Amino acid sequence: MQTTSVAVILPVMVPLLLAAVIYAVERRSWRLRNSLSVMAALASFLLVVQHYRTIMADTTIVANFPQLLPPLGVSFRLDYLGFFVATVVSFVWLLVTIYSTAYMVKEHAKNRYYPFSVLTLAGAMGVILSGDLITFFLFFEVMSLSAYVLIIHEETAVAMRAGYRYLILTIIGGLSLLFSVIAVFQQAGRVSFTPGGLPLEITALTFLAFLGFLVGFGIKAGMVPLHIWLPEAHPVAPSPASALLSGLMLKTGAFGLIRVTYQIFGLEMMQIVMWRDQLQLLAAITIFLGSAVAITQDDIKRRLAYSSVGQMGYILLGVGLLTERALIGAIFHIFAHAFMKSSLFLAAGAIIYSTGKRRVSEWVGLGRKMPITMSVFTVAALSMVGVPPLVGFVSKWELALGALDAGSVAYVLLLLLSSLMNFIYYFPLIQNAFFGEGVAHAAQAKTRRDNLPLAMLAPMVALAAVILLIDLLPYNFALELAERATYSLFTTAR
Amino acid sequence: MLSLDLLLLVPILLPLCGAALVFLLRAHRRLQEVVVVSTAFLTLGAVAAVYHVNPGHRLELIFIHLVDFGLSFRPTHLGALFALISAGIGALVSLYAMSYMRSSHSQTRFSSFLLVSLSGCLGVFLAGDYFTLFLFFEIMTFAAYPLVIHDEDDEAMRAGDSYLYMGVTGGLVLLFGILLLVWSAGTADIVPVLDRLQGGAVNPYLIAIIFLIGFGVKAGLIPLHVWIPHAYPVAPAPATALLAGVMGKTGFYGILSVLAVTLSSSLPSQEVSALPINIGFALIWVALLTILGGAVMALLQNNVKRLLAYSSISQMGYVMLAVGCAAYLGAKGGLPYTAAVFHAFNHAVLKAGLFIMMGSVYLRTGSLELSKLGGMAKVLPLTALATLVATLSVIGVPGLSGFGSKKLIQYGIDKAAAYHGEPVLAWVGPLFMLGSVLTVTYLIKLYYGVFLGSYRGRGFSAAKEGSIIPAVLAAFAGGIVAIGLFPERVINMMARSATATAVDFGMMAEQLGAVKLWTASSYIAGVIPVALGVVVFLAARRYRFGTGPVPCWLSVEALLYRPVTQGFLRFCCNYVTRVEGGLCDLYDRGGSVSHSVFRRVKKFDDMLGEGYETAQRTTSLVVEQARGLEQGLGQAYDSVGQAAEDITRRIRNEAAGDNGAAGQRPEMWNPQNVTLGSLVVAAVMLMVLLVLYTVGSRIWQ
Amino acid sequence: MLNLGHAPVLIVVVLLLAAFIIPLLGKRQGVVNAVFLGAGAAAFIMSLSMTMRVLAEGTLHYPVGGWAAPYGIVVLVDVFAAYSSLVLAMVALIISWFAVYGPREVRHNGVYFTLILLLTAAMQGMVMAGDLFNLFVFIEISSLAAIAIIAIKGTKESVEASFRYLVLSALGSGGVLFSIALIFMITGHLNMEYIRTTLIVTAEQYPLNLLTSIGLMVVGFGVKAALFPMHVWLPDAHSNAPTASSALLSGLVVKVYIIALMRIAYLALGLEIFALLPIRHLFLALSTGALMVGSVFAMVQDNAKRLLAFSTVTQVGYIFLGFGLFSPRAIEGGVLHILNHAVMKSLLFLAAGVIIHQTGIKKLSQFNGLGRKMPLTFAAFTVGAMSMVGIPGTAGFISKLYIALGALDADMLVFAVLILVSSLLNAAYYFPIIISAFFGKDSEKEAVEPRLAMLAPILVLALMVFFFGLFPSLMVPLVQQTALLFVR
Amino acid sequence: MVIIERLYMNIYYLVAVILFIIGFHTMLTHNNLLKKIMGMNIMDTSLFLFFVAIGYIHGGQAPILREGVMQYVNPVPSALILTGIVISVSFTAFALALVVLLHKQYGTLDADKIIALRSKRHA
Repeated sequence: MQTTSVAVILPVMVPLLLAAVIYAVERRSWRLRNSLSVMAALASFLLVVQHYRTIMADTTIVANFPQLLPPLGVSFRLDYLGFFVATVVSFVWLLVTIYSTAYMVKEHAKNRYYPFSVLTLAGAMGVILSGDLITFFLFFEVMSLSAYVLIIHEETAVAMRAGYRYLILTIIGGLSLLFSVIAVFQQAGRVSFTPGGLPLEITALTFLAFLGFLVGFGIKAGMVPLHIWLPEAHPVAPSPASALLSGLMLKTGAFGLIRVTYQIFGLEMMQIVMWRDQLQLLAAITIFLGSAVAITQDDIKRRLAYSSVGQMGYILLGVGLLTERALIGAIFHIFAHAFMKSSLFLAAGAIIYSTGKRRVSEWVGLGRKMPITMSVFTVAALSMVGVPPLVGFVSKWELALGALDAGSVAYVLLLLLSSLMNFIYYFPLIQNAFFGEGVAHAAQAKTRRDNLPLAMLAPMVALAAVILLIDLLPYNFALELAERATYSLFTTAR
Repeated sequence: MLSLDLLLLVPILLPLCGAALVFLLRAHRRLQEVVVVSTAFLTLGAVAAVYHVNPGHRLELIFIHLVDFGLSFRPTHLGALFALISAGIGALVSLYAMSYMRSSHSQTRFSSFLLVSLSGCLGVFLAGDYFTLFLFFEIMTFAAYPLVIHDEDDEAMRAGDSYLYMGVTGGLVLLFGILLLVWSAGTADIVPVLDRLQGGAVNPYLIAIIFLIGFGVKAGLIPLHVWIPHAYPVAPAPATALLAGVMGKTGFYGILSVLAVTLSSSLPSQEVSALPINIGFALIWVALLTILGGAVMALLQNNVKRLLAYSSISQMGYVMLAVGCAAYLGAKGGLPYTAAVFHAFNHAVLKAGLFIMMGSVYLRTGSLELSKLGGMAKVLPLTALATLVATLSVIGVPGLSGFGSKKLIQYGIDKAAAYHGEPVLAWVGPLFMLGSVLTVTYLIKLYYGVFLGSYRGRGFSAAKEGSIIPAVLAAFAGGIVAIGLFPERVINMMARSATATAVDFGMMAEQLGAVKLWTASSYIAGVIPVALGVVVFLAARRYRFGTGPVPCWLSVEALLYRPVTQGFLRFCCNYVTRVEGGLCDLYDRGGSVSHSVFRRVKKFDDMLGEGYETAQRTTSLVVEQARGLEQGLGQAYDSVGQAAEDITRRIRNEAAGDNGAAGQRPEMWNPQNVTLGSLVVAAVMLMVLLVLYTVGSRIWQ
Repeated sequence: MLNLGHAPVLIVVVLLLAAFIIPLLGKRQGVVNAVFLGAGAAAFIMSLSMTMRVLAEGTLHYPVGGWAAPYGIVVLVDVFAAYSSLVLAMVALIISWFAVYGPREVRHNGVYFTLILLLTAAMQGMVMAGDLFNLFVFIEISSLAAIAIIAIKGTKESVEASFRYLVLSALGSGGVLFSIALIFMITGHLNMEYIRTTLIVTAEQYPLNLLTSIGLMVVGFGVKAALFPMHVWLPDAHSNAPTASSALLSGLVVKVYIIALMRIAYLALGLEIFALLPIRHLFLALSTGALMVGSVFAMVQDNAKRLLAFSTVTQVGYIFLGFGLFSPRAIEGGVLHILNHAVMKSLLFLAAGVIIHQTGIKKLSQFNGLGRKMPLTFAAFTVGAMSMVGIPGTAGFISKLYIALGALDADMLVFAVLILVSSLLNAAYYFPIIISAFFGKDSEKEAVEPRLAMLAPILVLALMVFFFGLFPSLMVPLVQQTALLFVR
Repeated sequence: MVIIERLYMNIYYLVAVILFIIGFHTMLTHNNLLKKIMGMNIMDTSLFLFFVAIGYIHGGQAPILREGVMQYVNPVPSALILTGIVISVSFTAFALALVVLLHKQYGTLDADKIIALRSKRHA
């Protein structure tokens, strides 16, 4: 079923407009600025969630604006997949924005941070709610470019260099996306996301288009060997921005890949032409390399960034395996990783905020000083490792089963190996923080526990609570939505 | 509607709630202790209720939506039995811990995680499918970590690392097995699925081996045991008791479920599969290795707890041996099955008891090195007595608990050796005997070293035992004696648990009927190893064997795990990082290459300018040359014209003389062939070229 | 009331009249400004109404003075002409506003306005001319005026650059005139439509004349439109002119010659003949060079205006590429790029001019930190730059998209890739400027936002960049019909 | 003889082309600015000649309606050339003005020297 409703564009437009409003008012009142920023994310979230009933009634909401950007036309679309990812993104964005209102107090150029954060939100929501490739591309660029401002926020030489690298790669990615969009349009005459894929011939051009998508989305999603901007950019950005980048923005790459795989090329084509093999291989390399390099990093944010690379590999693998369960795993991991990585970055940010310690080896005894923060960190880290009742386990489980469905035991082993590696790089941190001889020593120094503002603590705890509890709810709507999204992608494919 | 099934949740949630309560009450020591102990005992009560209800009314509790795959609790009789044992040991341990840990730091952490691990263990035993089992397995693994590293010194942290890395790896291997099982059998329930696995995409042997490895880590099968001798000694005595008494059993329980339930056929009419037989055969040898290896290593130890840790490994080898026999015998394996369960039960009680007793010693002396102990019998008579009982029981002296189970295992071995006519199995009996001898030896070493002789330490701590510790010790000793005195009852209980599983052990009653425990021959059979053990001990003492440090080449860890792990990490750190660095390099180089390309293009720009200039110069040159050529041509034309005139004149002259040659005029260049248009065009084209080449003339560059 | 039926001529006449009135007004600055802007506005309104009419009624033939073709002079307004006229009038009006209220770089505003009006009038005449000789006359006028508005700055560099421009422009004019003469020689007509009907018959008799003629025409217009590698005059000329002139030159003047060439191509020669010759491939080859080399040249510049001038070379390459690909979509892209580039390049030049005026800094390497002091100006500059790079949502993206689509339509994948690579190169020289401006270390230079009147045209242009980026559908009917003219 | 006749018939065109090339060459290759302007004029002149030649018919009369005259010269080119001359003159005038300005500012009319002066100033 399909209904047309312009309400679909509201989650995009409201932040877009609010970004302008924030820019206008921020010089007058910082309170207004902060609350408007939070409002933007909240509004986005509510405007998405209000469609819950409609969506769950198997209805896709669309809004078409063919007069924009002819001959392609702009269109928006809210289906299961979009709804799920949009909800996740806007919700985490809301929490991170609340967090940042406290975190950013110590930073400079706050007046620049907030409008661009909200603008990036608008871009991300636009990406998720877009109904065709050109709209997708449009908002993709908006998001990427405004994220640049978040990355170089510190404006140090390192940040500028990282930002430049990000920018160049982003532009290359954008251009290869554009190329693919053009190629698809030339072949099929339209670029809207169509259940079951567009009628494309298997030609060299189609393959080039696929490669273009792979490069474009791969750069954003941090796929090896296109990931090199990621470990540079994340450490230099302010922690809330890292959380947004790593937790949410990377997902748009994977999201795009899902859209393209299932709704542009279509399942049948992907199965015939064996492009999935390349995708799988790249994903496997990504998983391994990300996890392995993370072990060697001492800067906490770099370690988390490499961990993101590895985790994005899971999602890419889930997309590339082309089985239902693998896709459920991938979509669910979008959700899971968004929450886990955001809370990890927020916790790391809180620690840097109150102690200034960026190096992993310096985290001795932090568990005593900041028990709540470190608990959040621990919960998220264990979830990354895939400890059962936590959210990270479920996606791994589904992914592994999907890999088995595709007949590749090797990928299951890889997943497990990567889990072990996750454990190897997260555990020493937790261990240092809570246990060991140094801890008792550190505990003697009387400090107030978790000397953090509520606006920083609450979002972290909320994220951790979701990680901890969502699988224990009697009705796991996240998984339900991921499953429905997958089935909708698959059933229409047949 | 409250259903009886909800009873299953109580033993799992109660300790969790207790843990939370302990955490909240961290300011009130006394209250905390009360909460811990009462929680443990309430849990025991709940488990007892479950055990009581279960045979008649098969309890079942399923939560479809929890954690993706759904959680289910459906304890088998065996599971309920082990849950009962675990809860019992847990209760005693918590009671003991209150007194033992009183002067320690971080009591809150210890107590709460003790309860959480207990909950995890109970969850494992009560789980209805592997998925749930795995979930609680992991909870248990992680929750026990703070118990292991409680002392937080370097040694403890290292041991904790070893414990946790092994545990996590084992967990992941287990997960792999579960995944394969779920995928090929379509269900994770603990039900017979062998017929579904056969002919599937995954080799059932693979699944079986993976499960063995996964659970084997917890059970301490050699060569997967390496964490045990690290973790047991450093943990506080109550924690060790829990680890050895309860957690080790989860591994055993898992292996038993896999071999006896999952990898058995649900269709009795079908051909007996070779898989359990082969796996059982292999397991027998692994178990023998574990028995002997553990015993030898125990003999070499000089630290009491480490000795007990190896002893624990060795004893689990006995259990596994019985399991192997049971699998090997298939449907006729009722007896070894019972033996395995019985011995596991015994071992749980004995090892927990022994660790607790040694804890008491430690409380007084502050050391557990054999070289610093001795003569404790005078100081701690009750402890010495309890330890004696426990030790003798482990040795297998008739009238104590270990006797019955060992006897049963021996029967099982005999049956297995006879069953398929595998001649190699004839060696199992003697090797088993050797194991027993070694056991006796190291236990004598232990008891002699600790309680007899004279004290070699520096004095005693002032800590008072209080009244709780003796009570707990007494409870353990009493239990051991009670079981030893009435083994048939216990055996029947165990046998019931065996029959209650899905496997049909047809000849169970018959087999058990044939077992004669209280005969003279069995007494003698029980005494022989003791005698041999004493001899060996004396010999070893004479030659001072096993008092020095343990040779490092005996350590599997040093031989296998450490190189592999370090190799892998080195691979990660060096090569992958180098690859990563190479990638970054590549990009940077790409950047610099494009920069240099740009520079080249810039140079091209300059060259373009020069090119224009050269072209212009060339044009001038060409014009000059053309002018020269023109002049030359003009001269040539002139001379040609001159010559032509000459010729014409001559021809005319000749024609005047000779008319015959008039028609043969030479073919000459015909100007009519050249149109004016083409001349114009040629000129214009030249001009176009000129335009192209001289547009940016030298001046205007 | 004006009778807008005469709009085609009135546009030119009004502009010319205003041009001649202004010197008579002397030093009354207010009146001069009013006349100047009024003429521009009137031209814009008439152009708009004319466009509407063309869209509604089809091609307009307006015989000047009532003399019908082939003897009389005919103004021929088809969709392309109407579109071009609209673009010219619109952008010229905004630049005129800037010329009035922007930084004062010329001694005699009156003379300057006259020249601008002359230039605009000539350009309007050029795009609407129905016969070749009129076209030529307008070309000459516009060349002269264009040279003059460079030289009027009076600095050494500008005079020198304008003289160079003059020489090459004269060369181009010579070529064009020669080619017109050759065509006249073949056909005996100057009216473009009559030329075509005659040419169908006579082309085969005089193939070489025709070839020469077309070659000369391409070279002649190529020099004037700065087609690579005949662009050598452009960087100096555009960077040394007053700001408004630079914007006019880069935004409009260069393109008007392309329009003229294209009009001759489809009106006078007929596409059959055009298609016979390798002109298309010449265009493709040269525009490839322009795309690559222009960007790279721009990359190594440190002078802001020179950079923009080199960027123009690239962008002209885009337009030629669109025509060279010759698939409908590519032509639509090329035609759209005329508008889009006019808007964004004017924007960039005006913004650069304002920056230079407010700070005195011409070197890009000293732009660091200025973005924070002049946020609006630099935001507008950023918008223009993004459009140049082809960020979606901006005007530049649309035309690039169309041209790339056209490349695929024409089965020339390599050009689609080429466009993307060139976009990357554009990004590589525009983004560092923006980054250093907004995030670089503060320079000691004091800088403030200019007054609103000066800023207004820049902001309007920035909005237009977004507007045409998001609603190109407004222009699409015109553009599509234009493409039909070509591919008919 | 035929070629001479043909040359004679097309003598105007030929001369026009030759003049054009001379003008072109002068404009591009001569350093002196004044000579450039001269070249420009030569080029223009050649084009005028060419145009008029196109319209000229052997034996044709001025296009004024009179009795007994059957052949007229095509009046259009001549008319156009009038405009062309005007343009040429204005171009020349303008160019000369610029030359004066340049001479004032650089003190030379040699293009090479102007370039040298300019780049010196830049450096």
